[in-house]
Amino acid sequence: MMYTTELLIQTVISGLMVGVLYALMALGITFIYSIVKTINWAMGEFYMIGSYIQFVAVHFLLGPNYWWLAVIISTAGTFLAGYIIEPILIKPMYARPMQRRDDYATVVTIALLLLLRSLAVAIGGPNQYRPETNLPIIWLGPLPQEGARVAASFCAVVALGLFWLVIKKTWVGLALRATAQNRVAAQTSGVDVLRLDATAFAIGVAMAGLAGALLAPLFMVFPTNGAVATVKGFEIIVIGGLGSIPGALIGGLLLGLVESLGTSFISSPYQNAYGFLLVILVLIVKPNGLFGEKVREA
Amino acid sequence: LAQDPIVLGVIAPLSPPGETALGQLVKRGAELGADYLNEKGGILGRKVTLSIQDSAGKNEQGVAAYRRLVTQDKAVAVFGFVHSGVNIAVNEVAKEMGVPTMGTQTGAGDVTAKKYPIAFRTHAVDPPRAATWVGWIKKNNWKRVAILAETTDFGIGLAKETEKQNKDGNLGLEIQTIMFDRTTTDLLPQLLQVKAFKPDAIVNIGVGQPLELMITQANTVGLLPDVKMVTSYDAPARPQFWQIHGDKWKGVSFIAFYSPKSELSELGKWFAKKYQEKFNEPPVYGALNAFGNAVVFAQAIEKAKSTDPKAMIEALETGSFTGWSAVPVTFPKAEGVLWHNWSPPLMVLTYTAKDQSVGDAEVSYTLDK
Amino acid sequence: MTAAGSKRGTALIALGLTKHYGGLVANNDVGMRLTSGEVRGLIGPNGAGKTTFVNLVTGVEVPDAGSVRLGDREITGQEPHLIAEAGLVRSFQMARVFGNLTATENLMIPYFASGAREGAAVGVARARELLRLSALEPLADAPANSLSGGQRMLLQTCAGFMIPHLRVYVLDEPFAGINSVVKDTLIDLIMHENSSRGITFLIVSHEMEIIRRMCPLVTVMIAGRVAAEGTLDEVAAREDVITAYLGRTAA
Amino acid sequence: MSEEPILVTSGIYAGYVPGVDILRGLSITARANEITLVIGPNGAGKSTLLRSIFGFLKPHTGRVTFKGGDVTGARPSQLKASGISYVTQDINSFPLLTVQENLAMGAWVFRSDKARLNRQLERVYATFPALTGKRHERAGSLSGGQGRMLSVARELMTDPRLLLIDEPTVGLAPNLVEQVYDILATARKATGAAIVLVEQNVEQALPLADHLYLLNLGQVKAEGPGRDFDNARVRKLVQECLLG
Amino acid sequence: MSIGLTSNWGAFVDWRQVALVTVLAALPVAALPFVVNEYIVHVMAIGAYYVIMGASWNLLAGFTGQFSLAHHAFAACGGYTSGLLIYHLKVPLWLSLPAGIVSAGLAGFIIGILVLRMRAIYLSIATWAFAETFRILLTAAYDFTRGDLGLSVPSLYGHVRPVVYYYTFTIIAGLCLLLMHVILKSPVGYFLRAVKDDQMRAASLGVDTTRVKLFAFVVSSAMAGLAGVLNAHYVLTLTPSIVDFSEMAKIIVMVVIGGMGSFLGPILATPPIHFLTAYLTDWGEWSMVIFSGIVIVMMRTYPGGLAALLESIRRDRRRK
Ligand SMILES: Nc1ncnc2c1ncn2[C@@H]1O[C@H](COP(=O)(O)OP(=O)(O)OP(=O)(O)O)[C@@H](O)[C@H]1O
Ligand SMILES: Nc1ncnc2c1ncn2[C@@H]1O[C@H](COP(=O)(O)OP(=O)(O)OP(=O)(O)O)[C@@H](O)[C@H]1O
Ligand SMILES: [Mg+2]
Ligand SMILES: [Mg+2]
Repeated sequence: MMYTTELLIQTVISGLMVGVLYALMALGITFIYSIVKTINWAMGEFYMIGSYIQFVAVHFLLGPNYWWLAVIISTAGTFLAGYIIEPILIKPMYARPMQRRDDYATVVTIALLLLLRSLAVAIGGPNQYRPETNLPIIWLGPLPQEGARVAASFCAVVALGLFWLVIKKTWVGLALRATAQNRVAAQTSGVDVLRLDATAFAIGVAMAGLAGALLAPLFMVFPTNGAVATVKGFEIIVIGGLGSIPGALIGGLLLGLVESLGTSFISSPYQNAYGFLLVILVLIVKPNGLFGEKVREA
Repeated sequence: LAQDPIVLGVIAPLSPPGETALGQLVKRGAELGADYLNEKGGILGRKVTLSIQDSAGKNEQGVAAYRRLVTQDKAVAVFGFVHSGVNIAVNEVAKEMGVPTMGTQTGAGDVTAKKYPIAFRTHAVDPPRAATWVGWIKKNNWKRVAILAETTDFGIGLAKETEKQNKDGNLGLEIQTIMFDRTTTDLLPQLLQVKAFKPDAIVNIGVGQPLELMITQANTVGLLPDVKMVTSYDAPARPQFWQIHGDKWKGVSFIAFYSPKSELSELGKWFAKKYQEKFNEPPVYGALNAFGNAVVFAQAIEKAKSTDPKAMIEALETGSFTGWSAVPVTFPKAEGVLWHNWSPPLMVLTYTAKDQSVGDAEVSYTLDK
Repeated sequence: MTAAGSKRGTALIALGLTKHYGGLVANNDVGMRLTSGEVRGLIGPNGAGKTTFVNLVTGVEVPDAGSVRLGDREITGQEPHLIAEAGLVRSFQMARVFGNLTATENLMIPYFASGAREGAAVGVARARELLRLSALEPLADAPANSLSGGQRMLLQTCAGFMIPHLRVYVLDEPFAGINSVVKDTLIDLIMHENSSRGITFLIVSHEMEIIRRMCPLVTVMIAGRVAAEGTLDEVAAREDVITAYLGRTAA
Repeated sequence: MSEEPILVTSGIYAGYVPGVDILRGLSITARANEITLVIGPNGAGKSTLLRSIFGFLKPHTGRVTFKGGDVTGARPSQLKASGISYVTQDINSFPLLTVQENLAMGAWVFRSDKARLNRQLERVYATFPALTGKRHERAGSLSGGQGRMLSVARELMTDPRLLLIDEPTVGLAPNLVEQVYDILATARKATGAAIVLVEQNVEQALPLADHLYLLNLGQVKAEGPGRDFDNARVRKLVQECLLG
Repeated sequence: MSIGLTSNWGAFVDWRQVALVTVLAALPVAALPFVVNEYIVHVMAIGAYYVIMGASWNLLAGFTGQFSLAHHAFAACGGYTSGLLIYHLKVPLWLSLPAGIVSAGLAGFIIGILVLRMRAIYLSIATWAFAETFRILLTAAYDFTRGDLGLSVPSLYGHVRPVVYYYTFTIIAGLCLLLMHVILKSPVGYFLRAVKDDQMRAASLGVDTTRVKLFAFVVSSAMAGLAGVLNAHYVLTLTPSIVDFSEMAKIIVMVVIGGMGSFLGPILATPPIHFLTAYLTDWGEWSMVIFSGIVIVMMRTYPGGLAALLESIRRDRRRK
């Protein structure tokens, strides 16, 4: 393969930078899973919503200079969407006794995925859009990097750090971790789990919205753009282990690395397969993911 | 009974994972086609209705749609295909069930090369399309060419055809071919490889999102605007090109089958006007071609004076029809992929100024018949 | 009793079992020998390592050191289902039942798993009988996840008795949360299985009354080690057992 | 005795599946400074009663009043905040949190009061020395008995006005059983709490009981002051229940 | 003393009931082609395909608790094996058909081993990763599989008239259902459900959980392979898009609306749902909006699915 070291490094760096954003997706998914015990299959659709809001905000309202404000609006917008959807779809699982909760959740979120995605096709049209960006190309030594990409990964790292602080250092974080492990005990401790559910769901999807908004100028805005984001999110969850924040970050970086290297050195059409192979490998060696927790069973 | 409407069937990808953007265009064209026919008093005095079915780009769903159109909706002709795979799969069943099909935007050889009596097509097949950019590249005396193609029927066929023409014609181009999965969101690794190859020109064989992504990222890595890029179909003809790429439009050319400078038939002019009114943008090839399919089928029925499939096929094979283009449409029983095939004119267009309309784009190359 | 027991040969022998969890030694060189047909009590403070011992013996956890033999068969570190097939079965301290299976179906699982040589009908009849004894008959066809805490525990204990070739039954606090009237029935059932089929029992319990009634011999574990072995009255007189476990009034 | 009861359930009907009532018109009262003992055969509905009081189950008929106010169908979080604690029958801890974090969760309703939190932690560790050494261990690694201590301890963090406690001594070593009863007796005296104690260990619990309810099939089979009952009488009553 | 999974085979099958149901079902099923048009017959033939897919996935996920997301990939594996054997090696149909079933079963066996130690969500993600990798493989290895262009395969009977296929598919679906019924009413069926509820408890009672889980994987994936082969030789074309997640989603939706872990529910729910999707295509790009809307409303009203609905009706009747 014809390749200079410089280009190789550039490939790796850009891979890593995107990896961080997908880590955000992964964290959103495991976060929701840990609290409401539901795999949110529609996660990518919230990514899509985030990217559409970003586009509308930048293109029609704010202009490229205020992209960061648009990012905040998009994140808040998806948060709100999550906060509205949760009581309608997820809450019934807990508000009344229900058998087969998992199945209900799976089907409802898959249906939500189809609904949001096909709504986007039907309403937004199948075209691609792209929020304008005027961030300059940033030179890392001799290597050019898209400004939007650098900005996006920087924001993502900040968001991950912030999230980590909240989870580890605050009462709400403690309550979230506690509820994730034992809902009944959380309730007897006085936590209003139904409210916490909605908040957690909204925070989780807001992470997807944030990723969508940040990546919109890079990977564009179209109805199915969330599909790949979901895929990467799941891969990272497995690599990093369910519910582990550093795991998500490391998983994201690892995935970015493997994909960019595989694509460059092995074969390009299999670009998306490298991640899957990594996932399968990790699971065979460590069935609970690299950072997965093990609890006493008997 | 004679007052029953005549049903024309459309099978197009309207939902993911199909290529919904093209599906929408087909739907627009077909609907205007029916409007046109009814405005002109229908076919054989009977009203025309459409039955539009979604293939979602999946073969089996397309086949089911065909069965549905034929056995339940009693469609007398089926067109609108965008995915070659769907078209080929449908033809396998159609050759038994008898109702003719017409490929609207399906480029793979096998759509017609199997010489099924029911299989027709009005689209540029791979060889002339590849010949167009090969000709354009030769005309500019470029030597090193990078092909970036998605691993779909479309991408594979065109990439192979380009390599074949280079080899068969001893053109002496140095070609680097890189294939990628169409769900790929990041083409940076591939483009960096292309950059290392130092090409003179890049052939962009992506459909939809990857096509746009490649333009954006080629700018990032500094390939565009110095290294010229040609896209494999007329996506840049749509206004979204300007929205997405803004200032980064230079160096991009695109294959087109139609430019507003092209000569349109009377029907084509009717269509262009209505389309502009209805959708507020100039008509695009996909829509034009679907419209053309509808009116050509109508003419064939008029000629056969019946909706009997055999008679229609006979009429299609022997007649000459007016589609959207000034060039008459015929379906000769020719050899290979040219069987029952009408190809639109092919050209390479290039914008010369920002926010230009397609009509003002420069015609950089035209493929001779 | 003790003398009679030793004549009958060894049902289960554990030697030098050791298990570490991080810095903690949950079981430290634990040895125990059960004679065939004996009913042994295992007592000791919370966290002494009783459940860990049960886990090591039944293959749920693999010991860091030591060995376990069932009769003359080496079973150290074998998979739980092989150990169960060999006739060593256990119950769990936190009652485990198959929640979506009915009470009867719950009992059919061990019966089928043991080969069900006498046919399904015999098994069903046996299950009915056990459910009747444990006052669960009205719930025979209710899914197990609709049972109360005590009922689950009863159901779990009964499951072992469905196995025709049961040789050693290790019960981890089987009387926890069971009403005292039913408790007596359960004790009768255990003693009956012991005398009629010669099944060996190892019973973990914190209820000294019951241990006194059932177990001629008890083993006391403290802090991961075997601290004493003997009759309950013997061990209950020991100072270390009193301070660590019994407290002043209970003994 | 003349005090107003803190908790009254009047004629509650509740169940898990629509159409199948587990509690059938159950009425009990619990008073401050008293231990109300609830006993009955397995499956009588004792745990179901506690769940219905604490809002995990909604009675479809009947009322639950706490300190004179109607709390029927209120959410657990509201009830906890108003001074009720519920120790469930199973071990009820957060397995991946440390013991200390588990206890901190027990202080959720007064989380802003750091001094009080520390005071209560000190007290709990003094009461359950076995937990002191495990402070920074994960709750999930505890033994069965240690886990139960933790569950009880966490619910005592708030000094509840009403403590619902479901078989707290199951699986505890004999010396700890005594301790738990001591704690309950102390809690009653020191804070004047009302305690609803569900037990199978009648023998040891009976001496503590100020008032006793014997449930069967979701109804009160017998009730009266604790001193009216002894082991033999309880046994006879339960036997009657089981027979028919 | 090794315990065979086949001991007391069919111990609890009520053959009279089976016969009765067969007779009752056979009549309307056989009569259908005489009363409806050809397209509906076609839809119902494909419906029978989905019945096999749904029921066999239900065996794996609903009864054994292995929430696999690769079921559609097993069907594709069967179809592609048969199709590729014919395409490359000119193998006759009677040989390529069983080869497809065997290869799907084998694939199920291998994947079953790989995911053996994984729990719930990890197993789902891993199987889903397998499926996606398989799809990418089918797409990217286009020289061998013909990729997106589609692999043409010959028809089963030399023609594609739906009626014959309809009968073939429904009869085979019936046989599959019978087999699954027997499995579920045998000790091994009890083991499957026990493994779902509590694996460690099952093992501690002597159930060889490894073999039980593998058994479920092999049986269900072989059935998916069978369904895939049949479908391929009726639809006459294979593309990687049959491994698209939307296919799996469709199967999940069918089974869950029917009531996961119930035998009858999914079987009854599948044909109408398939029928619905077939007719919703009239709405073009809105069809999926409508479909998902219906699914959400149904799940909100009957979270337990059709099975729970039937159950509550039965309960009401008994009370009267
Ligand atoms: N998987 C594990 N990980 C970490 N520590 C463990 C694990 N299993 C047991 N322990 C520790 O080992 C010690 C012994 O536990 P074990 O459950 O055997 O006690 P026990 O004697 O059964 O107590 P109890 O009477 O309370 O049930 C405890 O301190 C416990 O915390
Ligand atoms: N989750 C549930 N779903 C359905 N029914 C249940 C459920 N939990 C309990 N039941 C039913 O309610 C009845 C009462 O159960 P409950 O747990 O209240 O009994 P209990 O008196 O606490 O018994 P124990 O002393 O064994 O704990 C049981 O017979 C059982 O059939
Ligand atoms: Mg223990
Ligand atoms: Mg209880």
